[in-house]
Amino acid sequence: MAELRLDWNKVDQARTAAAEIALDTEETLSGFTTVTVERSIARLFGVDSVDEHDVPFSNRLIEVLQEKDLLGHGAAYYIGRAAVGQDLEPQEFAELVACGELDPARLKPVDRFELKLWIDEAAARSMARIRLNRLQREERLEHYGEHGGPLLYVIVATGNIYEDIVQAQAAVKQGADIIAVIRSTGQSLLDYVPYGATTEGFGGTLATQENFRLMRAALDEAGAEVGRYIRLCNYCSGLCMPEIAVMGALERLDVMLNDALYGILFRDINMQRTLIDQSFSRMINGAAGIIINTGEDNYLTTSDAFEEAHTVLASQFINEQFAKRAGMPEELMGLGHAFEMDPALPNSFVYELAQAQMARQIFPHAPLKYMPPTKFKCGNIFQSQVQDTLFNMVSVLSKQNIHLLGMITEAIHTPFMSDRALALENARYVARSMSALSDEVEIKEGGLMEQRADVVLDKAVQLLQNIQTEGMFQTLAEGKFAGIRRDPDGGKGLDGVIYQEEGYYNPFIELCLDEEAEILAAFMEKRKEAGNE
Amino acid sequence: MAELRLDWNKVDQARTAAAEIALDTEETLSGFTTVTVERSIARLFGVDSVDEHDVPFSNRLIEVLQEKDLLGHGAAYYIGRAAVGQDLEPQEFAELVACGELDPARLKPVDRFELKLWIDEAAARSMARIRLNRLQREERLEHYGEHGGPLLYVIVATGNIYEDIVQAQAAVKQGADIIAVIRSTGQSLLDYVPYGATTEGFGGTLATQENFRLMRAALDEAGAEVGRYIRLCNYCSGLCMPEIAVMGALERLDVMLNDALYGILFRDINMQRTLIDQSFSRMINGAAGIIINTGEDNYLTTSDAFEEAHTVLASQFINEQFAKRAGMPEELMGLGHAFEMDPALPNSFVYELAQAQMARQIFPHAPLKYMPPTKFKCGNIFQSQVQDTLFNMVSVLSKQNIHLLGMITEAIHTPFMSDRALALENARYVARSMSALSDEVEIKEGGLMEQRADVVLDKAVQLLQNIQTEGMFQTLAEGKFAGIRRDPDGGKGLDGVIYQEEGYYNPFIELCLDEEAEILAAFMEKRKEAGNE
Amino acid sequence: MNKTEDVSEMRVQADLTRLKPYGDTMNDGKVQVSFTLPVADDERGQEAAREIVLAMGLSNPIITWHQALEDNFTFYVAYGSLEYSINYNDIHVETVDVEVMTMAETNDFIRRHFGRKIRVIGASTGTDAHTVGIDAIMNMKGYAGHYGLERYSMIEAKNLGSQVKNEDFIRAALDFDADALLVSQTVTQKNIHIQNLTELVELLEAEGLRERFILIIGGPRINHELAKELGADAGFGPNKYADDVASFICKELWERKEAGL
Amino acid sequence: MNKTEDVSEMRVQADLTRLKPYGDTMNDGKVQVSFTLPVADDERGQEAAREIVLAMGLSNPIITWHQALEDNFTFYVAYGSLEYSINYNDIHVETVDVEVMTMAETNDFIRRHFGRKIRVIGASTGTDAHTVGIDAIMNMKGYAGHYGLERYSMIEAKNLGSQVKNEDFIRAALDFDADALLVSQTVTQKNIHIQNLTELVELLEAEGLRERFILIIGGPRINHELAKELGADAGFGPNKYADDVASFICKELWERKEAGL
Ligand code: B12
Ligand code: B12
Ligand SMILES: Cc1ncc(COP(=O)(O)O)c(C=O)c1O
Ligand SMILES: Cc1ncc(COP(=O)(O)O)c(C=O)c1O
Repeated sequence: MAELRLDWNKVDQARTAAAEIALDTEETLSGFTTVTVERSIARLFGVDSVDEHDVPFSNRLIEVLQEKDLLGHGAAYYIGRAAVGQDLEPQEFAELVACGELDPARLKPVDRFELKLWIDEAAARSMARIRLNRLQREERLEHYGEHGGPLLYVIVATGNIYEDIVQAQAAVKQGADIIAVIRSTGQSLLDYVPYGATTEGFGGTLATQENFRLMRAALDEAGAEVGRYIRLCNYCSGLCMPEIAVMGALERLDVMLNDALYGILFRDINMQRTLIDQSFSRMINGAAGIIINTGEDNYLTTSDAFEEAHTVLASQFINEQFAKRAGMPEELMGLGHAFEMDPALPNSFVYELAQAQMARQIFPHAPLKYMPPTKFKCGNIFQSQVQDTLFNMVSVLSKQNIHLLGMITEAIHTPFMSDRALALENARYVARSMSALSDEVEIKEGGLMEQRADVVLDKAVQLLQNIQTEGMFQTLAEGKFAGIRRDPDGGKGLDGVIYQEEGYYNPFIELCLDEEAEILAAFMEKRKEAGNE
Repeated sequence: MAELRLDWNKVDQARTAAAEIALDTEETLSGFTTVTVERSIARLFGVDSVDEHDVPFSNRLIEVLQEKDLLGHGAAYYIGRAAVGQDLEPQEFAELVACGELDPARLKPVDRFELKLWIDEAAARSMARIRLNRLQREERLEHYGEHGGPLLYVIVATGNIYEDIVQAQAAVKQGADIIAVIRSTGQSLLDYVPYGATTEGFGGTLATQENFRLMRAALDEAGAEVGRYIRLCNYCSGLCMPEIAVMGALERLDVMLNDALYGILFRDINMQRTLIDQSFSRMINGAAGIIINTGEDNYLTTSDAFEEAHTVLASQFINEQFAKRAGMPEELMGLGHAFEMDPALPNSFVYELAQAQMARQIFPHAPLKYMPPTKFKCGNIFQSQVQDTLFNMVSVLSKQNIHLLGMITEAIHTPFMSDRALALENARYVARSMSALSDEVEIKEGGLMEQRADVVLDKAVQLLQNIQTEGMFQTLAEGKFAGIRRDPDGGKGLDGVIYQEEGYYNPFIELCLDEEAEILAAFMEKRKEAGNE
Repeated sequence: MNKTEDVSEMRVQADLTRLKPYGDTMNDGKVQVSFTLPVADDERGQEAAREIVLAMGLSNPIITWHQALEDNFTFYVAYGSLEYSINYNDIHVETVDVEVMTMAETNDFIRRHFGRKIRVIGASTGTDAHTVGIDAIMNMKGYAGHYGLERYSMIEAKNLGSQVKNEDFIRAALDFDADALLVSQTVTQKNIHIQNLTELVELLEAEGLRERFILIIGGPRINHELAKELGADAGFGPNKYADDVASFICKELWERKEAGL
Repeated sequence: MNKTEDVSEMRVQADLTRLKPYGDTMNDGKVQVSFTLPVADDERGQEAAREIVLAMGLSNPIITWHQALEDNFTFYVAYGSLEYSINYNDIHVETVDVEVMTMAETNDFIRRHFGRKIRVIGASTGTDAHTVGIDAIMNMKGYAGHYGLERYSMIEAKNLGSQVKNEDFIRAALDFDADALLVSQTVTQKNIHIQNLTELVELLEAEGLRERFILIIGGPRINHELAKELGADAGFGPNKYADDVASFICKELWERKEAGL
């Protein structure tokens, strides 16, 4: 579609304010780590599996460290000391600590230089595995090629990973490009990650590393059959953001929901906790070449989609800057937005189109994730199909990248196998029937669409500048997003925020940022090539 | 929507060729009348009801005249003679002739001047009733006002007029503007019009005058409840075009299907018969202020919609010229077209939009009738809803006037009450959600859409010029429309074509043409006023 | 125009003692169904689908659509005529039977009958994080043009938000000295809402608190009938708003007061 | 990657002897239904709808949608779990059981086995005016990439078009000395196609002509099973094309020749 004439000055203002906000926030939190960051480190060193009460050893180890007030030195430090000084594998170490046979406070002293060497080498080995997954993904994408159109994204959510696999494989045959396994209700509030293959869940399936592995294999299998690379998606957000990011990196997930603010607003997770967690989880995601999906759609399901459109844009800018600070290239920033206006609103389609096109232009390299109508879906599955058709159109016209499919039964249940098939058929028909339309029409200068984009941009700038002045914490306390107020010291998980002691060390940060710098270079290279063609 | 840049020279060429074709065809047929034209005249004079075998007295009378080789003088002549010479009401006369008690060849001789006077006066009285209906319609339209958007047109087709009424009234409550009662399969091949209220039919309900009356009353009732004037539609086409036009005029129908070529092509009715019949039926339609709907959609359900698009345009030009010759103002010419491309065709939406917009621009004052997808509908009612949504969009974007709603069960059965409600909901949502869109976008110069319009226009010109050279009869014989070949002397109903004797007189022609001239003047007046506002 | 009456007279009438679905003709029994079978998409599958439709009591089934979802899963759309009928006259449903008052009337009612503010506490409980429903009822701005309870001058409303444990909810209700509890439940898969609501009622009963509060539940799959079954005082589903709830609370409190409870 | 097998092994298996619909979990029995009831849109109507769904053998019915179509007509969408199952292993269907030949193979077969052109006549009969189906089978250009019979060099094909009376059709077939009759029927409301096809078979039998022709019927609601029931030799529905029909005719004629008929 010919472009909207946007006020690029305002775009710059918004971006600058967001950068300041991200910098300011991270500086405030720079001296802290969290229990889940440390558990992630333990996992990266190989701590795995659960004890007899199904508690992960990573939790057991970090709990002990926290109880004994040792955690401020970081998990890497103790794991390294056990390895260097007592020749203990990280897993052995964790198990010994868990059963009380070893007191981490009483590890043999070791040479500081030797310790650092061990830690860095072990970390590098761990990162190599992640890097291998990234290369495998790239190889497969190279091998199969990509179809160019928006990636069709559907969810599975039976609660049973084996049923999920049946659903997912069927969806692949019907044309899905991305399969997201929705998490069971409430998992985001667990301060540990469940273990093993699971067959029970409500409204979704537990995110476990084994479930990731099973689904990955199933999608590789189905993808081979249809000759496409099928992307697997799961969720980082919650109390375990970085841990799940690690699991995703280890099992070659391709897309992960990861929003800087989601947990705070929608799960009442403490803001300090989430803001620290999101940073490290994004470093891992980035190193693994995983596209993140941010959750701006949630503002619109909670508040009015017409009135609160600017909060989506403001949040996209903030997510962009946090991701940038975690070293991510734009090409991995799947910023979210949604088609959620009340169908009763006259010209809703026109406004939705204007906003989608605006997002497309403001974040030209981001693989935008566009979410379907959900809130105003009702039990009338036939009318629901119409809503999804209009949504599919806007997506095609404004050239979105990650296109999450609406389901006719959105207001009823998590999708049946047939719901997904019908949704894929809808989306593919719309895309096929109007693939050229976007380039066949031009937007009227100063018309309703440009006016709409301008209003939204304007309000977003105001909001961002406001946040810049007041600070992130204050803004969240005042309920500026989705009308939800959060106290800086309230919410779940604050007790998992840990002050870093002198000498605290997390070897993965540097590795990740290096990794990401490389990715970025590679992307820029590719883009240049593409430009030259 | 900003306009397509069309080659208006080509449009003129097409129109000129079509005018020649219509003139040439009518000249060839000018010395003839048909049995149904004469039956219409009898009906206009008041001949009604049926004999003991359910044969209408109009048929009985005209049959006797034909058998006795008297019909060349026209029905008016004998009816007038019976009235003037023997003081017989037309109905009495018909009944006496039917039962053999009166031989029309032996009517008392009458004064020629007195005869003409009686005929003209009786005809004028009859036309006054029709004129009253027209005024009633105008009054009601004035009273209720119009909503401005496309008129939403749905069908009822239960076979039982009383069930039809239930369906129709429900549809009105759901937002329908036009109710069409679909005729029972095969009625168009009956050389008489059935009588009375009927409760059986296949794929539709018999068109009878009583059914018209019942439905008219039902729609007036429902319309009063919702505060809108509800238009009633039925079919002229078939072996009884002018008779049904008369019935429609008498019962205040508002829209009637009436195509110059439909009966020939799709019902294998003799071409001379249909071409004579259509002319008189359109005069009556025009006098009654009834919008005609032409049947170009049928070309596309029979042949390929992408390849044969130009036949639709060519036929629209021909229908326009035949209607013009019957005295109709453009404002009553509901020329037909349809959204019937194969959903498998890439960019089908773009082509459909281009064609719909083209029709809109070429016939700017015609209340275009836009038909929904039908041929590529299948038993998947969910996908069917998607097809209808795209169709609804094209209609809104290209500002069609009479919008016939697609049904999710198109491939299954004539609509259920719920099918119609869902269709109306779909259309209204689409219209509401993008009412301004058409004016918000512009069409790319020289793009796919303009190219498509150009190709279609070009081929239509060629076809019309070809017909102009070869003549209508030859063209139909060669299968140039929908691939269907028809012999000038083949098909049904040729034996109902009658050579006019010297002195043949049909008093209604002049009355109608006068009437129509008046309507035209009134329309022009209104248009001027609207322009001044 | 004076013949209009015929139309209504001839109007086709339903036989309510033998009520059947309606397609386009009274008593045609027409029903649309769709489902998937875990079988291949072939003639045998279509026959299986036909038999499934027959098993539902639908005569003259037509399979209008069959589509492979996977090698061994096929989706069908079908139509048929239901052979069974039900007696509509025998149906009695429990509905919330209160005249709905406006916000002003409610405030007035409370002022006159209780002379104090009524205290209402609400939450989306258990693991359920859907707040839009409870917000619609409670928040100042309300929903779909109906102001929420927070705007009622004679109601003290406290909204705890989402994912509130049943225990915490009861504790908060006691702290707040609530008259009425409002519980919202949206996730219903595997009947998790039934489990959660049953647990709440049991907890209240165990602590001898059940009679202390008016217990009202709501959500997209809740209706009054179900609420009563679960042991609540009332249930509200879609298209119910603060005014419905407030009116019920008023009437119920008044009745209890009258009864000296 | 070598663990991929687990996936297939763990794959959830259907029990074909107790086949049930499938929503997202094996044997969940999920079925979607929609229908209209001639009652008002209120709680009682919803309960009536629930009972209708129960009457279909669907447990745990949820009425997900209700919408007034008129004062006394309400549309419902519902979901439920079918309690019945069927035995898939018991299902046997009659299908046209011929290997489908290409146009070239068919021509070759006719040349070799009959040494003459085969004569086929077709029409859409009765009041039915739908020709696209019969044209798809017969016309030169065919349909969906399958050439029609007119293009077969060893077939003489005559298409009478639409609305051909059964009597006229039989007369034309005799005049044409046809080997096979092709009849298309599209309008099926009130089973008009059954009436019309039955009449055709009866007429043929009455005139002692039934065995003289191969009788093939087709249309959107025709399948082989129904065709046999009605007394035709074969029936073809959607997604069948000239090659299917030509192959069947060849095989049938050949068998009759072999049998010395
Ligand atoms: C918005 C939404 C969300 C938002 C919620 C945002 C928020 N702040 O609430 C987000 C995106 C966060 C979300 C998340 C999830 N959701 Co959700 N979500 C929806 C959605 C789209 C709309 C719900 C809604 O807001 N409706 C509007 C309100 C106004 O309607 P209502 O709740 O019915 O309320 C009315 C009445 O019921 C009544 N009422 C409601 N409560 C009460 C209480 C009282 C006391 C009274 C008197 C009345 C009353 O009054 C209201 C006004 O009339 C629905 C689908 C749909 N269209 O219904 C899915 C849906 C409810 N979600 C679903 C699921 C599964 C989830 C997840 C569990 C998925 C996952 N695994 O991640 C998560 C997790 C949430 C959790 N832990 O519970 C499923 C539930 C399936 C089922 N039947 O169990 C649905 C149906 C979608 C689907 N098809 O899968 N969701
Ligand atoms: C096109 C069409 C028309 C066109 C027909 C043009 C023409 N030249 O044929 C027009 C507009 C004229 C028309 C008119 C009517 N139609 Co019509 N029409 C359709 C439509 C949209 C498509 C049919 C079609 O062409 N399908 C494509 C062909 C290729 O498919 P097919 O016929 O199934 O053929 C395939 C197979 O079945 C098989 N096959 C078919 N015949 C044969 C024969 C043999 C021997 C063999 C071997 C195979 C075979 O091979 C083909 C290729 O695979 C359908 C709705 C739909 N989408 O199905 C309604 C539909 C069939 N029509 C319908 C009706 C009611 C009518 C009318 C009676 C309405 C009226 N009262 O005016 C009229 C009158 C016609 C009459 N007297 O019969 C109804 C029938 C309802 C019912 N179940 O009884 C339908 C379902 C629409 C609806 N929902 O109301 N129609
Ligand atoms: C960014 C993000 N994270 C997580 C979730 C869901 O997570 P939870 O498991 O907390 O329901 C969503 C849901 O929409 C989301 O947008
Ligand atoms: C112009 C016209 N007339 C008549 C008909 C239907 O008439 P019949 O009764 O012949 O089927 C149609 C059907 O689409 C039509 O387009």
